[in-house]
Amino acid sequence: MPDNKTENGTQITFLEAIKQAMFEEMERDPAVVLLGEDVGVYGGAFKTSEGLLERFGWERVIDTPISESAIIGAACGMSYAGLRPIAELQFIDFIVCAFNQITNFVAKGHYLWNAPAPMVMRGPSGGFVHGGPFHSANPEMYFVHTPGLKVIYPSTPYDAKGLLKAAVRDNNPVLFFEHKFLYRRIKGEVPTGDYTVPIGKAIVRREGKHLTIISYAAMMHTSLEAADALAKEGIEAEVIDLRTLLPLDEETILQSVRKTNRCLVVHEDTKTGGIAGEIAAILSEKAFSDLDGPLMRVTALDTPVPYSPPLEEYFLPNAKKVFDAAKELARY
Amino acid sequence: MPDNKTENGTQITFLEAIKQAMFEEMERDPAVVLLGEDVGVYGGAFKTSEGLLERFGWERVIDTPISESAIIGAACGMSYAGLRPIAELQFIDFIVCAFNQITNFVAKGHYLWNAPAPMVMRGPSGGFVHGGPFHSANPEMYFVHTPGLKVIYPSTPYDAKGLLKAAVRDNNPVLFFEHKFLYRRIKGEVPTGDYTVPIGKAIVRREGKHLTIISYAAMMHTSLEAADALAKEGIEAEVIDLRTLLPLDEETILQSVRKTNRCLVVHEDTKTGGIAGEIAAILSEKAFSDLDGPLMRVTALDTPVPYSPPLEEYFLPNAKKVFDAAKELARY
Amino acid sequence: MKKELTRQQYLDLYYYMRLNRAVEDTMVKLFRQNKIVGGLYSSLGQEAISVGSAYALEKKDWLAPMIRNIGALLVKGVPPRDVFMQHMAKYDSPTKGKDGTSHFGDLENLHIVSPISMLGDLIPVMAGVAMAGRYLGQKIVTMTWIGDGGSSTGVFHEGLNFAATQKAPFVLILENNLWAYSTPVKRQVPIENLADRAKAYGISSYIVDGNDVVAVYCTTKEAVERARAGEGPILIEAKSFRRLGHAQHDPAEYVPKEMRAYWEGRDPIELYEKFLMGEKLLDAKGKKAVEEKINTLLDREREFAENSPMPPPEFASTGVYCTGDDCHKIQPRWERPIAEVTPPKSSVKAVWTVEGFGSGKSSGGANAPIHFGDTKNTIEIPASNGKVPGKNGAKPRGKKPVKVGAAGTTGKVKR
Amino acid sequence: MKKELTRQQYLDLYYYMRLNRAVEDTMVKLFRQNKIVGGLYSSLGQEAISVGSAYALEKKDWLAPMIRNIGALLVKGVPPRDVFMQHMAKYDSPTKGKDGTSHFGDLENLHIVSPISMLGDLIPVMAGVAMAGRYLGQKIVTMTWIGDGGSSTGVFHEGLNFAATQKAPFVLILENNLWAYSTPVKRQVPIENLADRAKAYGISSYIVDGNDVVAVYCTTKEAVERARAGEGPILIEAKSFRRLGHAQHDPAEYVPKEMRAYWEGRDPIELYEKFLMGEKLLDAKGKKAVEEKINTLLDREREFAENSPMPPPEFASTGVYCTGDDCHKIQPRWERPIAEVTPPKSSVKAVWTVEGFGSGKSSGGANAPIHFGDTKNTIEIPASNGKVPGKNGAKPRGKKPVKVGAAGTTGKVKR
Ligand SMILES: Cc1ncc(C[n+]2csc(CCOP(=O)(O)OP(=O)(O)O)c2C)c(N)n1
Ligand SMILES: Cc1ncc(C[n+]2csc(CCOP(=O)(O)OP(=O)(O)O)c2C)c(N)n1
Ligand SMILES: [Mg+2]
Ligand SMILES: [Mg+2]
Repeated sequence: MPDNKTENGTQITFLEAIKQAMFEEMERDPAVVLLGEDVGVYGGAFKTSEGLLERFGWERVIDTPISESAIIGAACGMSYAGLRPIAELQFIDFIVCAFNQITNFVAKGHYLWNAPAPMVMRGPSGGFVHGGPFHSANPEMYFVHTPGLKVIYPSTPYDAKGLLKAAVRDNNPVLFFEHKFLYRRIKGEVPTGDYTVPIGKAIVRREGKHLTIISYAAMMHTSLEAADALAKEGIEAEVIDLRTLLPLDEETILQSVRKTNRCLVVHEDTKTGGIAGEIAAILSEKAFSDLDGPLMRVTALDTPVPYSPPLEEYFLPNAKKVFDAAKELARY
Repeated sequence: MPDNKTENGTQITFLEAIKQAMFEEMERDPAVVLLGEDVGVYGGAFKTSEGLLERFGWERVIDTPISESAIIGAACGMSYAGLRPIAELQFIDFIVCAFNQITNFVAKGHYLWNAPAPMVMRGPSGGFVHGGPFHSANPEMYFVHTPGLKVIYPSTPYDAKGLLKAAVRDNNPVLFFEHKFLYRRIKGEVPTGDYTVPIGKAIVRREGKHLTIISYAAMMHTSLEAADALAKEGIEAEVIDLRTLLPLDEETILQSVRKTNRCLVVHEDTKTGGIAGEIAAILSEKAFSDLDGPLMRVTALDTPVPYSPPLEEYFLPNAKKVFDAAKELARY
Repeated sequence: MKKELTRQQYLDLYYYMRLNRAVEDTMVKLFRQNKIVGGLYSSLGQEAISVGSAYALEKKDWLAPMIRNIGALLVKGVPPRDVFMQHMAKYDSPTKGKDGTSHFGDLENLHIVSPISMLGDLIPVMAGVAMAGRYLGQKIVTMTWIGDGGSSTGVFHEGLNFAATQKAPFVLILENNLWAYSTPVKRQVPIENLADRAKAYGISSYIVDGNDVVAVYCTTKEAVERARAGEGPILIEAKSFRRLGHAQHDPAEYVPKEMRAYWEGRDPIELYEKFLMGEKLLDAKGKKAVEEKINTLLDREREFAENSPMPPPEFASTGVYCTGDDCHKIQPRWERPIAEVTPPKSSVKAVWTVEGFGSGKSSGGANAPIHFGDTKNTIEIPASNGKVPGKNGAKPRGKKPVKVGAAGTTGKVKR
Repeated sequence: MKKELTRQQYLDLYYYMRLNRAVEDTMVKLFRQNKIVGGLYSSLGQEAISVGSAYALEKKDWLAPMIRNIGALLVKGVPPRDVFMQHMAKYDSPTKGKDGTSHFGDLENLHIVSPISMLGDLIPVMAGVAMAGRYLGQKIVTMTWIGDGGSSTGVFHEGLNFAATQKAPFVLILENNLWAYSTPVKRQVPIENLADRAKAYGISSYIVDGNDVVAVYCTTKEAVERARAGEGPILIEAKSFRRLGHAQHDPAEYVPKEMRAYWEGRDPIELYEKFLMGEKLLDAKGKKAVEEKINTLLDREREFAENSPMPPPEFASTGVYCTGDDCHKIQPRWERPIAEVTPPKSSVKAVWTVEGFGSGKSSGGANAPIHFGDTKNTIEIPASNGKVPGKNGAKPRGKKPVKVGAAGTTGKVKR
């Protein structure tokens, strides 16, 4: 995919944005290193680290054994000595193999003994590519429910690059999910120079007044698609891209919902215990009287991710489901 | 602690209820086995399995190495061959060391390849005993957010015994959390004979009309205490004990809230991503017009569990906080 | 252990290797026709391992395959159509489209446990099946496979260690194909022979040429019988090479050419054919007959698979829980008196005795010598038992022992 | 390795062992007075391990203690008051009451990493510190401890294997005290010498009498210097015995009396005292002086600790994140030219060469021989290289080798 220069920057893919962010951060700061399975010679299962070994060498781009707990643990130890490691999970599904290290060691260190662990844990997530039950995970809520972590899930190349850079520079452990469906399908403009996108800030992707659709990652695009269709029927949806799930940007959410008085949350994650619930509670607590209709959810089914295309399609949310829910909500 | 016979049964502690459930199920069915760290000769770190080895022998009460993934994995394998293993986690905090086995292997088996895994994973959970950040966990939401599991968190000896027996007989993998603060502090009556309590059914512990307090486990008792205090001020709180968190008994919740029109959720788990959010979403979707006031939450802080008593006390919810929140809610 | 095979056994091994390869060749074609859903893994050049090891199992034994063990599934009795349909995510497949690749199982009849993608997880699971089988008196053995790369997972260690402490009748085949995705084994595992992992668990191990199907079979057969006899788990390292990339998408350019060339010259099927011909167990006609049999079979199987429908979308929402009375058909198959494991016979003294473990033996008596180790000295003392401290030097060990003793207390004092 | 110690070193070891025991004795008293929050673990009888191993480290080296390594903390420079206050959950404690027991650390000055309760997790973490130290050119060694029981965790395996592939300068002390809570080591780990776990990673190991402080020191010293010199991680098994229960609440009735009696007769402090007196390094007067010094110190430290306030409740809500500019004070301390790890000098050819790994050496050159293994033959072939298949029998290995070869293809055909 050739990169297209534009007036203010360059059109690049989501995947290229990730690669550039790592490249530029490693270039900027020798404390930044990358470790994970097949990240070196192979350049990563999705080629997000292609070229990094060539440029930064064997000490900074480390091919590891298949040992997720060791990868996360070692990254944490490196961060204690002043480095800023990026740990790659080959698929984000394998992050649960390091669950104890992340939730007990990494997440709690600063609170308990004042040990900052500036490290990024990143990997390809999400469905839509027939990866099946073990290669399509959206594990964000496990970590949103773990105090001490930051959780990022971007939807555009601009944000992916800017947020990954911000994550590397952050003094806390950050989980960074890269929706693999977006890797090569989404292109966008990024500035030529260095920039970061602040962690913890949502963004309004589309202004509207009839209802607020809150989403992130791949579902962001689905929501925008639905919003376009809704507009044709005279329903103007405001679309919010959360970008960071923890800490959650309550302000942007509340501001929008206080305007539109209706809220629909769309997530690819399964329903029960998904982030829509947390948003429902926040709205209830802080915008109860502003709501003219119920908070509604469009999410994946409460099942594992099935393999066969018709099953996966049925399992996943889509623009039609978002459209239908939004129409129903707009009637309140 | 001597057991007191009453007219219809016996007064026993929460801990005794757990022990009796395991004893009776092993007595009833030779397919039931117990495995875990120090469950045999020592009778378990909290003595919940005291006497089981003496009675059922080395083949059925298995002291394992310190290998949580192996314990869960082996239990799953045993269940495939027709057994009904009970796997003990010495403290429930260590369950995250088997997170991958549980969420990927055990939870998904029936959906994916029709393999039922009748097994119980149980252990002592919760705070209030100065166990600190690694011995006070309430990890329920990690599993409530994992399709394929059942999650039980009882508050009384009667329920603990009846639900544990039901869990052993259930054909699905069941997580069974035992709040360690209740072990020796709570006594209650259990029937003399065999009985089970249905999984997936909440119970109204106290009737009321002004608001509904939803809770479970240790917080159940806190909520009842608060309800007593509220009653003195003329506020009649209906108190619901969820007992099972997954599948959640929406019916009982909705029925109550439709009556009281106000809902307060109290959980010891940390706030963000806790089950209150899920309940908020359900109420929003299914009882929006019934709500006269916002869903409110009284929960632990969004931090690890601190060690020092004043910190832990501040971290945890208590009857005063429940009382205050309920009073505020009742004003709507 | 048998030192000789019957003619039929020799030919079975040949048939299954050919079948294994033909099934995978067919799938490559289906892949190129975009009929395969998701990735396609290959065991090209490793067929001798899957076939030779699974062939050593009895019908009642259990196995759990990994991604490169389609050969083992075929030997165990899975029809090729099931393999095709799994990879095509069809409704008639064993998982009805819920999962793909070789992720399927059959608890009731073939005794196959489905893998998940996370490497190593099957090890404690199959140890558990083995323990349950022994508990029920079934005298079964369980088997699974792990890659050189997968042997670095934590669960490999936990599972094998637990199996060893329990003397579970479990055989683990460590398929060392020199690569884990793009990373050579040398960079993942700092030992020459991966069979040495067994030393951490005090269990027996074998190293076998993974391209020699008879060697794999005979070795595994011996291991299976030793496990069945109560010797505990056994680890077999089968040395071979992954001839293609990690999956279809991977051209594997990271593999040195000389290495690939070497192994292409040692194709397990070609080598075995030469052997069979030399021993007059096979001739050109026989070979042709096998080919025709397989072609006919696979044409039919592929056709069936291709004609199978995709699952209906709503099927996605079913089956999360096992519900209803008949969702759980697995009853424990007792092959020993239940009375042995129920009170009063099951009663024991709950102490660690000085002579040994608990009462020394399982409550099941000789029937189930379940626990590790001899029952002699439990009072453990360091090697230096009774000696004056300071005389007890450390013993440097490992591959680079240094000759200096550490008996500092007997050294001179620097004054 | 030094073969002799200075008088001061001999006496230091004695002082720290005494201090270790006195600190723990004081805490038992505090526990009985209900002044300790939570459980209290004891290293009674194991002091020689903590003290002897930590004493082998230099100031710049890093360690991470487990629950029975208060001695190591004292040697590293932690004042007893910190230990007391941690256990009393006071506001002046290193964690200000957020955590208790020996769960605290000090990244900047003492280079101590705090443990968490989950056993084994420190192993990859300290491997990571070791890798970072080498990357920064610091020539540090890192150390942590693990129990016999903890050696069965998956993360032990992952961490040590990763450290070995990276040749990380890391020393792991495996404290085999024969029990893991109520379970004897024999039932958790099916090998006689836990040092054999090292064989799974191709690293060196030692077995040392854990009740002989000089042996522990000398052995560890040697290991530390070998690790520092680039030989990779080293595992030391120190054999000893847990004299008290798992924690204060546990009377440990499951321990056979004879076993306890044996070890009570081998108290490491008493044995060392006898040695020192025999060597005229200590006399009654010297002993008394040490006692008085420790008593005075601990009285003061205990008093300070008792007078420290409990933390203010609201403190619970602070510190989840590192925020503000000065929350992260750890700057990478470079002790090599940064240019070595930045382009263009860092550039390499991203291939696995036939001669070895990547370009054979790290981009840092001789300064950082970071990777495992020699750089000779990367084309790996099985032991049977080139031979006719069928002639390559499996080699039965392990502790119960069976004499039967598995060279089936050369066997007779049963007809
Ligand atoms: C726990 C875990 N981490 C990562 C992966 C991703 N992954 C799948 S296969 C593979 C390489 C496996 O190598 P090996 O075990 O040697 O098996 P082989 O592919 O050579 O048969 C990796 C890294 C995984 N499946 N599981
Ligand atoms: C992963 C994990 N599982 C269980 C426990 C509970 N636990 C704490 S200490 C202990 C026994 C440890 O034995 P060992 O490693 O031999 O150390 P020792 O107590 O003998 O020093 C157990 C089971 C734990 N801390 N971590
Ligand atoms: Mg491999
Ligand atoms: Mg121990």
